[in-house]
Amino acid sequence: MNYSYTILILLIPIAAFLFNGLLGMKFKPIVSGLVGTIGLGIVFLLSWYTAWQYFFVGGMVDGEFPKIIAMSMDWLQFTDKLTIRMGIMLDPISVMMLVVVSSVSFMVHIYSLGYMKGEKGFERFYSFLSLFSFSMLGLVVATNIFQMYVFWELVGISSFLLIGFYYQKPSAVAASKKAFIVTRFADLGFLIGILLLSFFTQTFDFTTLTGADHSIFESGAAKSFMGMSVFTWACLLIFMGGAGKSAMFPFHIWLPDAMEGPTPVSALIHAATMVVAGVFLVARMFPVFFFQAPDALEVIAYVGGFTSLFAAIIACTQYDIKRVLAFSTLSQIGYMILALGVSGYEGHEGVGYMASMFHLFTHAFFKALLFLGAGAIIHAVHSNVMQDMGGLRKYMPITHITFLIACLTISGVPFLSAFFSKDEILVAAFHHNKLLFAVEYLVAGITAFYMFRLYFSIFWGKDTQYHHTPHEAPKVMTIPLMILAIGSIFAGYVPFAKLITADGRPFESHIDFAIAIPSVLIGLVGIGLAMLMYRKETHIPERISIALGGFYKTVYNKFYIDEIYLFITKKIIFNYISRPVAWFDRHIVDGTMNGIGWITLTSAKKIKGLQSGYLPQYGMVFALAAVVFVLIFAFLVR
Amino acid sequence: MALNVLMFYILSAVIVIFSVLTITSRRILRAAFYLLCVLVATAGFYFMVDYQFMAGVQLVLYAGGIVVLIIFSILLTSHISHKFAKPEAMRLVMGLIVGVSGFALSTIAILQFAFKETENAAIKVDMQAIGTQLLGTGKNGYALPFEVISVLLLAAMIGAIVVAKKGK
Amino acid sequence: MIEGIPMTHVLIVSAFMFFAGICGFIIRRNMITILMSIELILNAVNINLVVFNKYLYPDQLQGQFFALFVVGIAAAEASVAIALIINIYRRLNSINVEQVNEMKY
Amino acid sequence: MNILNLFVIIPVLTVLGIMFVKDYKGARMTAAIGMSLQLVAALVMTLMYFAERKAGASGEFLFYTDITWFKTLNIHYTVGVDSIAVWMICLASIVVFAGIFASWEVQYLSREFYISLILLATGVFGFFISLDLFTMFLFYELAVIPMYLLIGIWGSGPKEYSAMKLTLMLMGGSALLVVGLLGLYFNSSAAGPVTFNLLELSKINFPMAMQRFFFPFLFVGFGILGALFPLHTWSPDGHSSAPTAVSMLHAGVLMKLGGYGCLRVAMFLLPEAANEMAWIFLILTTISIVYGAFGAIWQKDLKYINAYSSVSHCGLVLFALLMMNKTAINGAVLQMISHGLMTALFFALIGMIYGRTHTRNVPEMGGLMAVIPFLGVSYVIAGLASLGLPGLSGFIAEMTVFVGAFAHTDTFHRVITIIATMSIVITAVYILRVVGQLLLGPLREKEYLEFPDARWYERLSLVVLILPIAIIGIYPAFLSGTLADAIVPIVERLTAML
Repeated sequence: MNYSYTILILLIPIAAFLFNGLLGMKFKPIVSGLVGTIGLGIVFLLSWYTAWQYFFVGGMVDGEFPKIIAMSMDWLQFTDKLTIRMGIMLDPISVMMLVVVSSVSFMVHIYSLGYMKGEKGFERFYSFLSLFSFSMLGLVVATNIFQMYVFWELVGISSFLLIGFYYQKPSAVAASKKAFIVTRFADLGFLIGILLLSFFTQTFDFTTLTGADHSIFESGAAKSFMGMSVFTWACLLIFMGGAGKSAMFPFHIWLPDAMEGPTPVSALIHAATMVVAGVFLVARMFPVFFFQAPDALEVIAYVGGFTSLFAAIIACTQYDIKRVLAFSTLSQIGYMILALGVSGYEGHEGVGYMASMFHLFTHAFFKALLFLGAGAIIHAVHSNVMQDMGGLRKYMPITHITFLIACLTISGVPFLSAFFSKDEILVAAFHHNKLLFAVEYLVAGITAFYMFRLYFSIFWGKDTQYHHTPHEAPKVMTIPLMILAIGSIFAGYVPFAKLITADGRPFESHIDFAIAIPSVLIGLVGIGLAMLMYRKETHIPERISIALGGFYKTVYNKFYIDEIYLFITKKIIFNYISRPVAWFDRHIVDGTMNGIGWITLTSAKKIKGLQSGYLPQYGMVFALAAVVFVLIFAFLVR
Repeated sequence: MALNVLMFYILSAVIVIFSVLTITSRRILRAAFYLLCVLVATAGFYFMVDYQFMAGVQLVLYAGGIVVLIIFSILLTSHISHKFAKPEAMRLVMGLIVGVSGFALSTIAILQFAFKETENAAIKVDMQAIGTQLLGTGKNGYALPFEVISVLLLAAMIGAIVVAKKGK
Repeated sequence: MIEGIPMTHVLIVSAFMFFAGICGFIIRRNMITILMSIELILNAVNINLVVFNKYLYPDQLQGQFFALFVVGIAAAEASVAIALIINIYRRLNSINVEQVNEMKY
Repeated sequence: MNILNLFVIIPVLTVLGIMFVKDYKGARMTAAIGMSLQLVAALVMTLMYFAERKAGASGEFLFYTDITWFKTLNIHYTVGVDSIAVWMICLASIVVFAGIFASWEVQYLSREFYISLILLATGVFGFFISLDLFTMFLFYELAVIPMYLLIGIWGSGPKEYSAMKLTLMLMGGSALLVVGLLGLYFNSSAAGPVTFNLLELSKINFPMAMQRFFFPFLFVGFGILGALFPLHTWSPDGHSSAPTAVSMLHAGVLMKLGGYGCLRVAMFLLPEAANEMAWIFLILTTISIVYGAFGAIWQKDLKYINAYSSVSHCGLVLFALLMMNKTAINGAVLQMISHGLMTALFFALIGMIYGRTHTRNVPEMGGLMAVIPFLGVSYVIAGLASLGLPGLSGFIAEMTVFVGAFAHTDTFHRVITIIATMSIVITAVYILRVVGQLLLGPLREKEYLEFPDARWYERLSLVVLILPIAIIGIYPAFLSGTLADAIVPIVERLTAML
């Protein structure tokens, strides 16, 4: 099979980026928009074509999906063995990700034509979007872990640029900075993990690392550090990078703030694509984790489980609709991470892996839909706080319907896409660890509750008086909504177990009704509760929040994690490290240097006193010295 | 005791006593006079060793020239009756330390050192010998230093005039 | 050659004169006295030159010539020094050496 | 004629030319023409060098010329380049070229300014081409002295103090160097004529006691110029007071003399001592790296921030050199080039921003991106290069260094490597802080609206610096793959006795 055209998937966005970035301001804004959108449209078609070709034309070789290196070039040689190659690798998950990224990105490109219309810096927005698409696509097709790191960083910087798109708004600047630094810190772990792993295995290539030949791990397997083997360390550190990008606890703090960016950006980066990079990373390295560092996998499962519960609880208390969605994203990614953590490798054992990818796939559609819907609402209401909304169903029917579909999907209503993927995750968790299963089961209920709290508050609830009547979004915005809604409904019917599995071999999966029915029920309970409390304006929520008192406040303030971070960075690092270092440098180190200068000057001042200008004194010193020298050299030293 | 030996010790005594007086006298004109005495005694000493020309120069230049110059300048810059304050104790002590220790050292050195005379016969020192050698250009001729000294003297003379000239 | 007078005695006398000069140079503050001390020092040196010539190398005249030149230089020195002293006196109305320390540092 | 001589002749001719022009316009034109020629010569030389290598030239140094200069002491004018020197010369010519355009507006004593600047450049070029230690030292001094005048006369702030401090500290380094160089010289031959020739010296195995004694002199002597902790304090003061072009040249090129000297002289000639004492200097450089980065966080003055950042980045250069394997030294050279370009870019930008706002105090500025987008974007690019964004040169250099440093298996090297990697996060913190405060956010002053964006010469200067940063970042192989011929002999000598 010839896949060499896939290089276009990367070249088109970067070309669009360069065009818009360097020449964008020379043309009318719409030119940049069209260049970006059309470029991404081509990428979108190519990606789907690749997927079709990969899965259905190429198909399986020896009963498993092969890893195809479509192209590869040496980029930077470190040592004889360690070379970064830039290339394109096609395997089930990268092809699946290509489809997800290009589809969502294409939708967002179209949507933004309407959403960003008339904004200052329209061409800048499109150039950044193209840069992001390039980086994200490069990330998913990476042939080796270092290429992934390269694009990982590029994705980070695109995210930084897009969050800070409204750069004159201090909160946006702060949020972008926070996002970048937090992920950067996590990436430090990633980098060290790569260094460790590559040093012991002497390779960066995924094909080698995840291949069947485990002999490359032998040199490091016996080594341990602080009670854990080097590969456990390496995997944990690599996961740290993934946790940073995927905003897992405790690196989650940047994601809610990242909502300062334009809403399409939130949809693209902070819901559907970039934040799942961590999941993708773990999935990509899954054999390494599974065979070399099962302990790390266990940690991953717990981190995922905890984050999903934690974020879901916070989501119930937030009022900013984008923040609710952000916490919901966290919670859903927690699901995916957990699914990977509890997964096995072969056959039906690997259901967690499959479910994770499946959920990633479906999540991309419904979460992008939710965000774009939220964008349409914000566009209409000019606010993103729930209290300013209510009764919008009358004004924005399309948005309403699509939003409702997305809410139903995320709540796990049967026969919508997330029902299937979530069910698989619960199955995997159930077989692995009952505690984690219980947590996830609970989270499913909470998810349904807060999503419908959001839905009812926006579209039902009180009839808010608006300054000017909200209107339905233009076609260019509603069409992507509708397309995504269709995706949300039907994405669940893709036979994932046949296509994307941990060991590349398909297996049979069935819906386990023993788990599916209770999970649907708890979802319905959540929806019902939300309906009860928020469909009409009631005082129940207020009363509950008062009844919960301190707990509510803690949750509302996101468990004060941000404040703890702020304390550590602002107070400890700035005041207790940086400032003393600066002081030390100015006063001790430089002081020593100045001190040497000072000593020289002062002693010179003292010595110059000898040059008193009194002739007799000179004479005396001279004579005395002569006498002393004679005494010494003529008499004492013989 | 031979007369010339006695004469030498008298001259020595004069030199020693008047040197001390020169530097201790608190009246400056007297100091100049004591200096004159020292110089004259030195001249006597030259006579004793049969260097008449040297002694003459000493008398004319030193006693006659320099001391007179000094006395003129004293008269120009000081009151005759002016009496100096006693020198400060510190300086006195320092001066004495230097002087006494230096003198002691020199004396010890002089007494310890074995001086060796030349074997060659002495020559007669007369004006003619001095004159030919001083202006000679051959071996042992001093014409060049002599000329240099004369230039130096000229320069000193002009310099002195320029320096001492009343400013504008 | 002076019979009966050891050379060392002459040298001791000249040494005494020399250090008396140095003493004076240190102790006194009047510039003219200092000048006189210098004359003493030079004179002591002259005696030495002459004596060495007479006692050790009577076959030559070098010592004497050196002494002669020293006298010449002393004259030049004295004339310049006195010119300076007079000039200083005119400017500062004093010939106290302690007030003439503009050249310090 | 040997093409390398051009690198000394062109600047000298330029200086002569500037002497005969009458106003600042003529002076800057002459300087610009001269340095453009220099840049062309550097590129031609690079091409020639690699053409010869390709044709199979196998000498350690190409374009080798040896002219006896002072016979009795056996001092020669010996020139020759290997690939490190070639790239260093390219770096220097780019930075000097950009520097001339960045200081296009200097009108006060402009002829003298350009003359000093080009003299400084002469020293730098001479240093990189010399193979005779005496000549090398001579050029080194030639590079340091004009710095005093440039900072003292055309500087800002407490310029006399800074100039004095910088010169004295660098002179202190020179003093150590003289001791070290003479040590090499007098130990170079037991019987025959002693020599300063680097090639001949490199064939000698010095006795251990001698190496132990002289290595610190040489390493610290060059290390001062490479901002080795705790002898780096000339850097913040010096840079902050220096005029734009001088900061560029100093941080961009002159500080590289330190790293280059450490490698070429100290470590190459005294390999056993280098191996033995590496740990001491590794600790110091690790401190430099982290400490410089932390120091930068607290600073308010743009130039101070950058100066501390330079301390951190140059610490990484020395750190990598001391790791003493092929990858790490490769990384060190990359880092020198990368840091040279991006710090020159930084200082050029700071100069341009200062020229508009008349302050370098970060809290007093804000929102500049909206009014001077060209400068703003360039600043962001410089910042991103500095914090190691893939696609720009900083990433390539840092990653090569880290991979190389990680090849040591013992705990000591591991730990300091991990500490050193932490600097990339801290770098991100201070870079983003500055970018956030300076460029982003609401416009702080009304008068900013009148600021003109970059003029043509400013754009030229910036583009000349940004282009290589991006090219190295996107296609590093052309650079990192060519260094082997220079590095292999050094590494072999360093590891021969292990």
